[in-house]
This record gives sequence, C-alpha cells and structure tokens, in this order.
Amino acid sequence: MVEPVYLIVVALGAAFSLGLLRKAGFVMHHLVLLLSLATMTAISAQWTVGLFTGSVSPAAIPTAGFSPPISINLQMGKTEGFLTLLVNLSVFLSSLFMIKTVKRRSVYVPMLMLVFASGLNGIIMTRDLFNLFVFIEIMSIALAGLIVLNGDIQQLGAGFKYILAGALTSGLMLIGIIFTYHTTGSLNIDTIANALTPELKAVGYAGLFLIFIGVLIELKPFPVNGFGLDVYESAHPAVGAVVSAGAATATLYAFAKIAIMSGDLFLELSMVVGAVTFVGMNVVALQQKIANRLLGYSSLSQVGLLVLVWSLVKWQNIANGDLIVLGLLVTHAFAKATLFWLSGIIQKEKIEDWGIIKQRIYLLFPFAIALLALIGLPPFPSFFAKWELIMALAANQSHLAIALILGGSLVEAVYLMRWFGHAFKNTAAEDETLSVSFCQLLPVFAGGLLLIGLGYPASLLSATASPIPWMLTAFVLFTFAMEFLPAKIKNIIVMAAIAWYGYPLLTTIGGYRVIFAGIFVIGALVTMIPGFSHKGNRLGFYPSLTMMFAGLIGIIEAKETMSFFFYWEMMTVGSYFLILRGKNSKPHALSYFLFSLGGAYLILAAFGYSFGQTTSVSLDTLSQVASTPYAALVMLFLSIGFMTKTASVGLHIWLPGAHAEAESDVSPMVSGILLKAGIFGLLMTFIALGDQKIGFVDIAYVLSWVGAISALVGNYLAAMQEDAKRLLAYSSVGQMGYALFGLSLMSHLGWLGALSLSVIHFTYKVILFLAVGGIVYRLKTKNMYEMGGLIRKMPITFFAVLVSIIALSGIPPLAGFGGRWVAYNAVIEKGWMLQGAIIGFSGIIAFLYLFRLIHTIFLGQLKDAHRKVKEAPLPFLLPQMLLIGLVMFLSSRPHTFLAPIGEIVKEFKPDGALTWTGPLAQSHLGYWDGVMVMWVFMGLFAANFALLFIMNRRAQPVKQFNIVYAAERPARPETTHFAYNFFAPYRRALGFLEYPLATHFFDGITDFLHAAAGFIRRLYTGNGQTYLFQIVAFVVVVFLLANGGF
Amino acid sequence: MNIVYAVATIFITINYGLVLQGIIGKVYARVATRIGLRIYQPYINIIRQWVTRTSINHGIMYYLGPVFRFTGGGGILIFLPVIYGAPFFSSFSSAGDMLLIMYFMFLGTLGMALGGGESGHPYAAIAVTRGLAQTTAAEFPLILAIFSIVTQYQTLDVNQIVAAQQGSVLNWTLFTNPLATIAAMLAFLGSMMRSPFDVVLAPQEIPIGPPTEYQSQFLAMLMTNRTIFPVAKTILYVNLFFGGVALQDSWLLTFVIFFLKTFFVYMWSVFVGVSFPRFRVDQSVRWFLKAPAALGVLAIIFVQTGM
Amino acid sequence: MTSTIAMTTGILLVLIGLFAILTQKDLIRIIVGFSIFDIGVHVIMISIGYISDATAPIIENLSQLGQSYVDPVPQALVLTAIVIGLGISAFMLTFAVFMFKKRGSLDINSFRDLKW
Amino acid sequence: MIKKALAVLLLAQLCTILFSFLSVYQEPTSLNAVSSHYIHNEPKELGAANAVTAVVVTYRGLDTLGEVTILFAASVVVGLLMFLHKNESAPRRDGSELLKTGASLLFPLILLFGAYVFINGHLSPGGGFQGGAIIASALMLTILANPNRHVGHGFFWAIESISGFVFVLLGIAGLVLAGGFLDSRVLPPGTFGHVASAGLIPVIYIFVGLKVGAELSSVVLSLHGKSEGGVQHHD
Amino acid sequence: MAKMNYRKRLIDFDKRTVESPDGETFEVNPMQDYYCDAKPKVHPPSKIAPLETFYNWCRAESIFILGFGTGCGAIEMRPLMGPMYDASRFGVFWRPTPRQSTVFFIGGYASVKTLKRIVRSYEQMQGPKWVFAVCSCTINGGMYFDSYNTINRLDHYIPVDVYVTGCMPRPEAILDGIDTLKKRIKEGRGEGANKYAKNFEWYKANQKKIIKDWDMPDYNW
Repeated sequence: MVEPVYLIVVALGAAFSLGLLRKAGFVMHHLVLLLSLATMTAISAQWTVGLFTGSVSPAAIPTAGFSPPISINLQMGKTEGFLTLLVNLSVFLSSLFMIKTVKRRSVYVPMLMLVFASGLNGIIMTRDLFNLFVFIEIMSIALAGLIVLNGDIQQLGAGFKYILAGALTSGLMLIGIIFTYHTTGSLNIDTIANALTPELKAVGYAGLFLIFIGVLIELKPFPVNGFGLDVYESAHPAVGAVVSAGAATATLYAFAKIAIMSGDLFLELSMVVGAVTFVGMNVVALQQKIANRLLGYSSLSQVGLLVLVWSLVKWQNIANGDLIVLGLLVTHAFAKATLFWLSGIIQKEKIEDWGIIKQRIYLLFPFAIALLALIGLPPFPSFFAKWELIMALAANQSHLAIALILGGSLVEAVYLMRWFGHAFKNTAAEDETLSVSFCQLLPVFAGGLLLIGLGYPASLLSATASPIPWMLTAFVLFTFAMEFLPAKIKNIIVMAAIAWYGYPLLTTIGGYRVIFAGIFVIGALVTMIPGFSHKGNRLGFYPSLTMMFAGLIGIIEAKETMSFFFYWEMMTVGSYFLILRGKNSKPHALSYFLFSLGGAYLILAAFGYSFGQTTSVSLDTLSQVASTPYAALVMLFLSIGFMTKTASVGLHIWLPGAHAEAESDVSPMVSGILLKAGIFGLLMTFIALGDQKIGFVDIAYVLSWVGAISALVGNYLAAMQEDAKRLLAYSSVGQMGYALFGLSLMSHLGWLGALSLSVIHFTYKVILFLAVGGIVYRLKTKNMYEMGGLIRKMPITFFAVLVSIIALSGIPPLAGFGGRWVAYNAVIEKGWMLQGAIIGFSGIIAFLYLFRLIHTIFLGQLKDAHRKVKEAPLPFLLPQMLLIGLVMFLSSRPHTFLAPIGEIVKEFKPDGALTWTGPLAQSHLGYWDGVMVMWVFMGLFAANFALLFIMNRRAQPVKQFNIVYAAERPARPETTHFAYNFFAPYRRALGFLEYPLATHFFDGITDFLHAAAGFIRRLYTGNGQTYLFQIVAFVVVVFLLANGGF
Repeated sequence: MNIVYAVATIFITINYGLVLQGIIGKVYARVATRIGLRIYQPYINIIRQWVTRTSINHGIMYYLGPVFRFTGGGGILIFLPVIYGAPFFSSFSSAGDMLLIMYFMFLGTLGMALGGGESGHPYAAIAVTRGLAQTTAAEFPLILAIFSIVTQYQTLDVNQIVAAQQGSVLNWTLFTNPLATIAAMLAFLGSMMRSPFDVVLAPQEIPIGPPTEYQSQFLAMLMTNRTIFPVAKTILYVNLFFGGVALQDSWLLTFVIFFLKTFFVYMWSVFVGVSFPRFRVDQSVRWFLKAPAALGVLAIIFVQTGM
Repeated sequence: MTSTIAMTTGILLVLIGLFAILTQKDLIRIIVGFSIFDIGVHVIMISIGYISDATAPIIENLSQLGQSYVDPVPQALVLTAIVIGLGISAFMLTFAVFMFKKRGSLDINSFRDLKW
Repeated sequence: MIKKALAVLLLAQLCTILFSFLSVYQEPTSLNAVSSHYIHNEPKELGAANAVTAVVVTYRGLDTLGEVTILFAASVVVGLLMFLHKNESAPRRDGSELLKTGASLLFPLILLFGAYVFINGHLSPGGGFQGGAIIASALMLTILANPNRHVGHGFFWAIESISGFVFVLLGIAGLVLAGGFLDSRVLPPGTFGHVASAGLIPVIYIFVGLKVGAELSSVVLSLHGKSEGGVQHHD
Repeated sequence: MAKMNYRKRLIDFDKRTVESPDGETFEVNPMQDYYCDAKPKVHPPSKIAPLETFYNWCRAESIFILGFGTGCGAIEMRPLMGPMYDASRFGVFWRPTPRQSTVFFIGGYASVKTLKRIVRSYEQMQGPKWVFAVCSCTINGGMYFDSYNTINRLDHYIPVDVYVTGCMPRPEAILDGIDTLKKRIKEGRGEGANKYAKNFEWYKANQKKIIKDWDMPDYNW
C-alpha cells in the first residue's frame, strides 16, 4: 500500500514542478497533470479496494513522526478511501475533458487543478481542525482561480463574490477554531470530540457554532448561496463538474467531521438547514432556464439533501446510514459531473436549445442516465440509498422527513425531466453543428457507466431486503448493447426473450398474478408485432420497451417490496421514454412522468411504513400491516399511488395526452397493458389490507366514488374528443374507473368483475389502439373529422373496431357483457347503488364515444384524399386478428375464463361466488348463460339476415353521394360528413363535466410553485455585497434559532 | 321446441304490435278530431313495404343494420318472460336476467346507428347523436329505478320479480315502490320516441332520423321491428312495475290482462305525446337528469333505509 | 486582563471590518474592510494563548524550561492565518484590478451580470 | 441608509454573539497538554529554540505546506489572469532618479535582511514567511521606484517551483528516513541554539523563505503588468 | 376567391387533383367516383298473378306521398291531412323522404329549376312508384304555357300516372284523383317506373333539352 499522504504529495509535487516545465508545452503539462491525477486515483482505488475487501485495515497516518494531538494526522478509512477515489476520479476525468478547451491557458490550469486536487484530498483525509481549514482555503483559492478560466467579466465577478464570501466565512471559522482550541486544548478532531464533556460543550458552544456555521456556509445552504450559483453558472463546465463532484463531496465530509466532533449539538440545526436548502433550491430551480445555473441549483439542492440525510441518519442512529449517504453522494457526484461535461459539449446556455444534442444522438444515453440517477430511479445507487432511507425513516416514523425528501425529489424531477424533454424533442437550428472530441466523450461515458455499474454493489448493501432479481435488468442493459442492429432483428430478439422468459413464468406463477402475467407477456408479444413495420434501427426504442416490459414482469415476479418498487420504477422510466418518442408528447410525457413518480413515492412511503410496522419486506407479509395503526395510511398511500397509474379521476390528467401522443404501436402498450399494472397493484393492496377506515370513512367506499366518477368523467370526455387516440385514452380513464370501482367493492363479484374487465379491456383496447394506429399510419392524422367512409378502404380494421366496440360497450353476446353482469351483481349485492348508477350511466355514455369513433372514422363520407388509401399494414392487422380471435373465443365460451378467475378470487373472497353449471352462471341475484345468449343471437341474426337476403338480393349498390339531399345533391364529402363537435347537444346540456377541475388544481400547484420560485429567486440579486449581508444575517439568524433567541 | 316457441312469440307479438299501432294511430287521429286510419292499415303498410320491387344498398354495414336492429328487438322479446308461468311465452328467459335484457336493447340501437351511418347521410348521423344523447340521459333514472326495485326484491330475475308481485294489486311495485315506478315511467317516455322526446326523428328537418336513407325491404324490416320493440319494452315495464302478466286459468283471460296492461302502459307515452310539445335534445337531457333522476335517487334511499 | 483588552479590540476590529464590507460600495474599500476584519480575527487568535506574565515561547537555553511561556500554538496558527489572509487579499486585489479593467468601474453594484 | 441601519442591526446581533465568547472566556493560567508538550519536549525532540517555529515547520508542517500552496495558488491565478489579459497594460510614468538610486542601494540590504530572518527562524522570532515577505518588499521597492523596468518573471517562477518541489521532497525524506511526512529529524538535532541545529527545520525554512519571497514577488510583478511577454503599448 | 364561389357548383364536379396522405397525387372524378352510374332496370311484376293482384291492392291501399310543392296546388295537400278531408281514412300518408314514398305529388307548374329537382327526387324513389300531378300547368303549361321558364307538359319528363286539372283543383278533386290512382294500381296499370326505365333515353333527352346546367349523373340512385 502506498502511503495516503502521497495523495497530497503527488499533487503538490507535480504542481510545483510544473512551474519548471512552463516552456515544455501543452502536451507535457497535461501529461504531468493526467499522470499525477491517475496516480492519485490509483492510490485511492488501491486503498478503497483494500479497505472494502478487508485486506488492509484503516490507517491513521501521523505527520512529522509524532502522534496526534501533538502533530497533524491524516486518516484513511473506508469513507476516506472511497471519497478520495471519487474526487480524484472526477478531477481526473474533468481534466481529461478540459484538454482541448484549456490548450491556450498555458501551464496555469494544470497547476490549479493539481492544487485543487490536493486540497480535496487533504480535506477528506485530515483529522486536524486547523489543517482542515487550511485545506478548505487551498481548495477555495484554487477553485476561484479555476472559475476565471476565460477571464471574462462574468467569471471575474463570480470569482470575486466567491472569494469574498469565502473570506468572510473563513474569518468566522478561525475565531471558532481558536476558541475551540482554547476550550478543549487540542486541535485534533478526535481528541476534541473525546474531550467535549457536556460542560465544555456549553462553554465552547459559540466556538463550535462558528466552525459549524462556517463549514455550513461553505456548503452553500439556501438562501445564502448566491455566490455559489454564480460559480456554477459562469465557470467552465468541467470546473462545474469538479465543484459539484469534488468540492461538494469534500466539503460535505468536512461538515460531517465537524458535526461529529461537536457531538449532537448541531444535528437538528443542520437538518433544518438541509431540508430548507433541499426544498428551497428545488423550488427556485423551477424558474431556471439556463442550463449551468440549473445544474447549480440542482447541485446545491442535492447538497442540502445530503446534509439533511446525513444529519437524520446520525440523529436517528440509522444502522447503515453511512452507506445511504454514500449512495446518494456518489450518484450526485457522477451524475452531476456527467451533466456538466455534457453541458460543456453542448455549449448551449438555454435548456430549450439543447435539442442540438440529437446531432450526436448517443449523447442522450449518458444524459438520461445522469438525470434518472439524480432523481433516484433504478438501477442507480441513489435508488437503493433512497429506498433504505425511506425504510429507516418510516420505521422511525419521521413523517415530516419523508414528506420533505419525497416532495423535494418530485419538484427536482420536474425541472430535470423538463430539461430532458427539451433536449429530446426540440430541434436545433439547421446551421449549427455539434463537435465532440474523444477526450470529451470519455468522461461522459465513464460517468454514465459508473452510475450503472455502481448500482449493483449498492443493491447488495441493502440492509432491509435481499438482492433484487437482476436477470431482467441485465437483459435491459443488453438491449443497450444491441442498439446498432436493425429494428426488425431487435424486435425478434426482444420478442423471443419475452416469450422465453414469459412462458415458464406463466406456467409456474400462481394465483391472481397469473392473470396479469398473461396480460403482460401475451400483450407484449402481440403489441410488438406492429414494430415490424418500422424501418431503420429505431434508436432508443427497444431499451425503453424492454425496460417497460421487464418492469411489468418484474413486479409480477417480485416477492419483496424492494424488488417490486425497483421494477415499478423501471417500468415507469421505460414507459416514459416510450411515450416521449411521440411527435407532440413533450409536455404529456413530462406530466406522465411526474404523476407516476409522485405515485411511486407514495408507494415507497407506504412500503416504508409497512416495513416499519412489520419489519418485514416480503410482499406476502404486507397483510400484517392490517392489524397495526398504520394500516389505513398504508392502504391510502398504496391506493393513491396505484391510482396514478390507473389514472383515476383527479390523477388522470396525464393520461390522455400521454396515450394519444405516443407512437402508434406504443399507445396500445401503454393503454392496453401498462394500466393493468395499476390494477395489479390495487388488487395486491386490497388483498393484503382489506377494508380500512380513516376515522369513520371507509377507504374502499371513497375509492368506489372515485372509480364511479372516473368512469363518468372519462367516458364523457371521451365522447367530446376530436382526436381518435385521445378519445381512446379518455376511454381508458373510464374503463379503469370501472375496474377501480369493482375492486373497491371488496367482494367476490366485484373483484371478479374488475379482473375480467382487465382481461377484456386489454384485448379491445389493444385492438382499438392498433386499429386507430393503423389508420393514423395511413392517413397521417388523428382528427376523426378528417376521416370518414373508410369502411370500404379498410374493411378488416373496421371489423376489428366493430367487434371491440361491441365488446367494450358490454353489449351481449360479446365478452364485455360478462364483466358488466358480474359488476352489477356485485353492486347490488353490496348495495352501493348511487355509485352503481353512475357506473351504469357512464356505461351508456360509453356508447356515445364508441359510436362516434366508429362512425366518424369508418362510416359517413370518404374524403377525396383518402380514395387511394390502402388497408392498414399487416403488422398492425395481425395482432388485431389474433386478439379478435381471442375476444370471439372468450365471448362464445365466457365460462372458460370467468370460472377460473372466480376460482382465483375465491382464494381471497370466498363468499358470494358464482355457481357454474356448464356455461350458466348463477349469483344469488341473477343468472346468465353466455353460450345460450350467443346461440340465440347467432340464430336470430342468421334468420333475419336470410330473410332480408331472400327478399332483397337485387339491391343496387350505390356510391357515397347517392343520398337524398332534399332534392339537391351534396357538394363535397367534407361538407357532407357530420363529425365535428359531434355531441353538441350533450355538450350544451352537460358541458360542466368538461370543466378541467383537476387540471386547474394541478396547474394551480405548479403555478404557485413557479410563482414562489420567481419570487424567492429575487434573493439572488447578483450583488456580492447583498450576498455578504445574507451570510451575516444567516449566521445571526441560525445562532438565534439554535439558542431559542427568537 | 324453444325455437318454435320463440318464433311463435315473435309472430304473435308482431300481430299485436300492428294492431296496437293501428289503435294508436286512431287515438292520435281522434285527438285531432279526424276519423283516422283503418285499424288494419299497419298490416297493409308493412306488406306493401316488404314487396317493394327495387332497392339500393349503401354497403355492408348498411345492409346489416336492419338485421342487427331486428335481432335486438326479437332478442329482447324472447329473453323476456312475456307471460309469467307460461313456458310458451318465456322461451329463452333462462339465458339471462334483467341485465341481459337491458344491455341487449342496445344491440338494435347500435345496428341502426351503424347502418344509418354507412348510408353516408349526415342527417342519419345527426339523428343518431340526438338519439344517443337523449337515450343515455333517459336511461339514468331507469337505472336508478331498477336498482331500487332490485334492492327491494333482492333479485335480478324478472320471473322472480313478477312472482313477488302476485297475489294482490297492492303487491305491484307501483304501490310498493311508487317512487321507482314514477322515475321509470318518466324514463319510459324518453325511449318511446314520442313527443316531447321525438326531436330525434324530426320529420322535415332530418327526415325521420337514422333510417332516412332506408327504403324497401330494409325499411320493411325496421318497420317490423318497430312493431315488436315497443311492445317488448312495455312488457318489461309491466313485468317490473305492474305485476307482470301471470298465466291465468284460461288463455283468453291471460291475453286480456296482457293486452290491458301493455296497452295502458303503452298509452301513457301516447297520452303524454299528444299533450306536450317537443323538447330540444339538450333540454330533454337536462330534464331527465333532474326530476326523474332525483326521484330515482329517492327511491333507492327509501328502499335502502327501509322506509 | 491583557487578553480581554486584546480580545475586545479584536472583536471591535472584526465588527468595523464587517461594517465596511457591508456598507461600502467600492471594491477596494471592501477589500480594505476585509483586511481590517482579518486583522481583528488575528488579534482575537493571538490573544487566546496569552498567559499573564509569561514570556514568548523562545527557549534560549534548555535550563529555562521550567519558566512560564505563552502558548505557542495560537502563534503558529496566526502565522499561517496571516499568510492565508495575505494570499486572499492579494487575490481579491488582483480580481478587483481586472474587474476594473473590464468594466471601468469599482462599484460592486455594477457586477451583477449573473443573478436569479 | 436603510442598508446601513440594517448592517448596524445585524452587527449588533453579531456583537452580542462575539461578546458571549468573551463572557465565558477565562484566561488560562497554565499551558494545556499539547502546548506544554511543545514547550517541554520540543527542545529534546527537535532542538529548535523557537518553539513556534518547531510547531510551524514540523509539528504542524502540513499547515505550512498548505499555506505555501495557497500563496502558490494565488500567484498562479494572478499569473493566469495576466496571461489572459496580456496586452492590457498602459505605460507608467518613470520614477525619479533619487528614488531609483535609493532603491537600488537598499535592494541588496533588504535581501540580506530577509535571508537573515529566515535562516535564523528556528532560533529567534522570524522565519520563512517573514523573511520571504521582506525579500518581496525589496522587489516591490525597485518596481515602485522604477515602474518601467523590465524584471524577468521566469527567474521567480524557477525559484518558486524549485523551492516548492524541494519542500515536498524534504517532506518525503522525512517520510522515508524518519517518522513521517515532514519529519525534520532526518538530520541530527545538532547543538541547541546554533544555526545548524534542529534538523531539517532551517533547511525547510530556507526554502519556504525563498518560495514565499518568489511567490509574493511574482504576484507583485504580475500586478505590475510588466512581466515577460507583456507587449508595450504606447497609445 | 370570389370568382371560385361564383363557379362553385360546377367546380364541385370538375375533375380535381388531390394529394393522398402519403404525398402521392391523383385525380378524382366526382361524377364517376361519387355517384353510381348504373342505368335503371325494368322490374317486371310477379309472375304469380293472384299474388301480384294482392300486392297491388296493398300498394293501392297504402299510399305514402312525397309532396313537392312546386306550385299553387301544393296548398291543397294540407286540407287532406286535416279533419275535414282526412286522407288517412283511405290509407294515404305523407313521408318526408323519397326513399320511403310511393307516390310523387307534383303540386303545380314546374319551372326549369324545379324540374331538375323533380327528376332527381323521382329517380330516388323506389319502385313501383307513381306520379300524381295537379293543376293545369303540369298538363299543358296553363297560364304559363309560353313562359321562358316553365315546362309545359310534365309527362315528357317523367311518367305521370294521374293528372288532376284545375287552377287550383279542390281537395275533393285530389281525393278523386287518388281514387283514380288506386284504381289504376289495382288494375296493374301503374307501371310508370318500368315505363321510365324502358324509355329512359327518351326521357333523358327531353330532360336535358330543358336543363342546361346538367350537373348530376344520368340516373340519380
């Protein structure tokens, strides 16, 4: 093992020696720089590996040959090793990144970089209070130098403000240090910590406070961080990266040392400051449009989060708290560094202009990875850290902390994903080109890969759950590797993989899961068939797709809350990217993502509380929560969380846009298949928790109203749409309302109805979306009033739509009726008549949109432009035909699927089951024989048809204008096709249902947040003196706060 | 055997429906102090329509529209227990309960709408939107009323509901659950295509609505359905609210009861129809969702609280 | 007593320096304010180690070890602190010079390119 | 005005905080464990008469390395800024003859004094920083007296780099040959109170002095704007 | 733009080039693409005579009138619906659309402009169908016999079954005319539709002589 002191020595030696090599030229300078940084990285890596594998024990390194407290000593433990590795690596990569940009800066930049690195290493390793101060100063000064890399006025201003603030805080720190020395007689952190008896703490409080507040201000807490923001905004992106990854990391560790040294004196204080920073910065960032400053806001908020989490972890003695903090830290460091590097490549100030990234499309991968890692999504380390954290916090019942952390993360996701949307969807000006060098790409991809790679070890460190099943994730990663293949081959590979994985799953998995597994696996295979109609290699489609389906299968397979949540998030991410691919889907994908994330956070919190109550992470033991005081809360959270996925009313506003604007073959996936994940979750919740009450209010009762109103509003709005896919999307809202209602009945029949509805909804919604997708593919429009008369051009599609709307509306003899029959039996049995009536009413309203769909598209007048339109391509038709076969089979033999589902439901709700005698189903209220209905229908239909045909076989076929037009004739198909504002009278009567209450509500929240952001950010006046004012005020206020001075 | 019964049921009902149409035509005429048509006139009309020589066809769905329509109408009839206790008149009522009947009604509507739609005539589409809009609203009080009586009788089986009303006139739902009956009878008006709810057919504005392009045998089939569909609907109402028609000692008596009950229930819509002017669609939608719906809700509340 | 006077002086210097920093518009004056502030901090530091009637910690010969010396640590620290302060001052002055060159003004209000 | 009032208010609050130190402050009557170790054991361990120097150079040698680095960084940044704005300095008025002559007379004397201060740093008050600062003042004097005089920057750079590098090497020597990084006991302690005593301390201090002198000089030179590469503009 | 509106009626039936959603351009010929261009066929009566007799009786006793108020005589239709004359006694009803009517009631003189509508509506009725023309003007032009704008004799253009003279005829006369029509139908002489199909070319030639802006297919199905 190389002595850790070389981490400092190498850097400084190289820095000093560079002075001699001033004339040696650019190559030599950078060779020295990179070699020394690589050496340092290697040293710290060696230590890290050694320490974590246990081959070396932590080392305390005295300097000058004397033991502490006589001399300064350094320490190299696990944390130090890891953190030095982190900072050295990030500085190394940043230096690599800078090579091209700093060519003209002579030897100064490498020197400063080395000095900076030595400062970081020193801060991390030193155990001496004053030495810590010295290294912080080294870091600040080197940083201030690095800021002014271009020497323009903005950088000068930023550097000046930064130094000014640093000088002020360092003065305060010095006073604190000297008083602490006076109190404790030592400058060694460990000695001080040991010497601080309660009396001494009281006497030396002020000294400790000044040190503490000094380090805290170095961390740039809200609102005294204007100078820090300026640094992030103006500095070279590579410098931003080292500030974010290196300086923040080192300073955080310094903060941690100080806080530990002071005993528990300042934990509450730092929690408050951390929380305020985290939330405050995230909110203010909402208004930010400048990429680098946005990154600054995000960095500072993350630092706030880290401070908050670290203090919480210490305060509550959370077992693997250090690992949680490290997980968050490492994610933040690499993600932020990657983003800064990317911003250095893109060189666009405004986030709206980031569309240029698509000129180097592969850059989107690291970009997405970094953003997702920051938000804390799987499989990145932050995900596991967040998971562990919430588990622990929930176990300790820290409600406020959970709310703050999750709420803040949600706000953070807003601006981060908005940014991604801009990059993904905006187009750059024609004449701009993006040039990238290898030295720039290497760090970017290294960052991305590190984030992915670190996920696996992070998952192993979880204290609460056994490792998640990685197989699916591995396959998702594999799809990234085969991105270069043509789309058709990828389609085959992915389908084969899903079939290969899904078939044994279907045969082995039991219980209600098999229903959903069937929907997901079969659905995946069927809906992927249209993918064959794509040419090229469809970059990014297959990883997202596999991510979604892996997530879906993963939640089915999950045995533990953690793997459930892992795959749940993965599904969300995958589907987000899929939706984002649509043409106009930018805002909709964002709102989809946010709603899903919000829902997921509720689920996370619920799992946390459940863990806290039962200390078990198994999904099977979720039911144990039912007997604890948290049962209702857990149920509420889980329900709302899953309801965001089923898009129940109030939480539905993301759905129409997201489903409608997605690509043609994505819409059926997200609408026909993905929504069932929410139903699956709800069912799982209800099975585990049953009926819960909050006060006198029965949650299930409330949910039944939500379901009913979802059905009504969804169906009504569907009828009012002009866009075919939007219509179908709203229809999904309504249909999921039925399912929610059925589940909330908490009875055998209710669940049976909901489950059979899920199955049937899958079939017809996939058919409908594929049919409409095929039409849109041919017609290049989604507006129904621009279509018409397509029955002659697309007879197969028409047939598919006809069958599915009959199935959807529940008209016998097709399969949809079975679900309705069961559902009404359930309603009457339960006695929730009013909701039931609303459900019934919305069922009838469904006719409105179904008729509109089929009429305005297929019937009426064919338009000029569509006279040569061909039938939808085979890849679209094939799955429709397969599913129609399925629908017809289920319709003619409904007992073959209702009875087995009934058996499954019986396991949980044995009472009130149907009795089957052959195809005759009997509830205690009524009866229904699907096969007989089918026969009667067929018989009557055949007889009537025969009658008509015999009487009227010579009918003259005519064309579309051969209609009676009051002795006139139609002029144009466009003016003869009644389609626009189809249900005008209905709108006149019931238009109030269209009032976008939920939209206004959520808009109100976002508007408020944005307004708040706009107001708060006026704190950052740009005037250095104001910032100093704020710092002094901050010190005073925090001191008074801590001492109850207010 | 059931099939024979079913065919017979349909046949008898067609005749009954034709006679009823004649009578109603007469009533309308007499209200307007005219002498009016011959009672048997509907027979002539329908035969004449069936033997039209030429016809035109707008397409496959247009062709199938009347088939769907008639299948829907005939289906309801044979799924309904027309006469309680007589196997002859409830041939396929074992296929399903009230829910089946309620949902099966829409098959015809859908067929009509699709067929009219394919004719390419904008008036058909306009009429369908009006019809659908109005029907959806009219169904709401009906659903409430039905929920109310299903709660009351704890069954969805029409046979059992009829059985529960036997014994005395006071056992009729009309008297045991008057609110539900009123709500349902108001809803009944909305589905009978008579004034004030007949803007769907607005004879000159959108000539007779969805079937505006239908002619010859297609129209004949629709006219045939028109004879049975209202009767079937009326029978359902009679069964649910007015004690149904139970098989008596003599078939004659049974038919007299059957005739009287269905006639008077049917006449309810006629009487309202000749007395009131037309609603616009949005007005009728609002109307159904106010008073009748409120009555329906009250009916449910009364039943559930046992008042 | 001596140390209290020194410390009071130091605190007053700190406050005076801060007042200058917070109220002066001119960059140079702010830097001067900072220097005053820094000197105040140093005075506070050096006064901490003071022991009444003790001598400076320079041992003229080994036999004098028994006599009373003031604490050498604050002196060592203040030495370092002074140099750091010097570095920072030099740094700030350099910035001020170049900022003036770029903008032609020394008013701190005129360097608000970055905000919000 | 409001600003001033606000500042006064804030400072009043800060004042109460700072004076709360004073209220609990008790002047120590004896040395604490650490400092008494320095006083009582240092002569035996290191052999430097000036205990402060021993603390600065050896016990807390890392701090010293750090502060040298800070100065180094400062001078690098100044250099960087100069480098970026090479051509932006205006010519200055020449100094008077009296000044020039006086300055050149004083220059070697000041240098000598500076050397004296840092060579004797381990024996008497003074040391590398002080000596370095004195040396730099000599240079400043010449520049102020003769603003248009060209002074080679490279020389200072070389001294700065070499002495910094040597400082680090000496530290490593301590690590390799003695107890730890910057351990001054690589050389024998020698006779207490002599110049050639206290192990490496005077050696280190010499290099610190050189380095500080060179760094401060180069800062001064940079700010002066007449260093190498500076193209003269006469407009 | 204004010019286009002026010519709109004709432009609607010009061939036009349209662009398909795929960007391919092709030509649309409205007259061919939007209208059925089949010619009418003769539909002979049923070969079983008694059956045909029964059918004809039904047809005679169930008359669905498509009223076309081309002239003054139309006013006389209304009393037939009222209590005074009540035509429904005789199985006469009015329908709003040609598709569902059997008798075409021409209510008076036919101008050139209306003739086009008359032809179109007549052709849109399903056979067997009959034409019932009232007023002298439909017979010989009446007082407008030399008008630049009316036709003189309706049965040159469509086959008329019954004319009722008068200017205007009383409702009683119309009832009498209906009676005559019934008799004709019952006797099997009401084969106007077949006559029209048989002499289609002649009728068309006559029609086209009058209607100069012929903007419809030869036979309006």
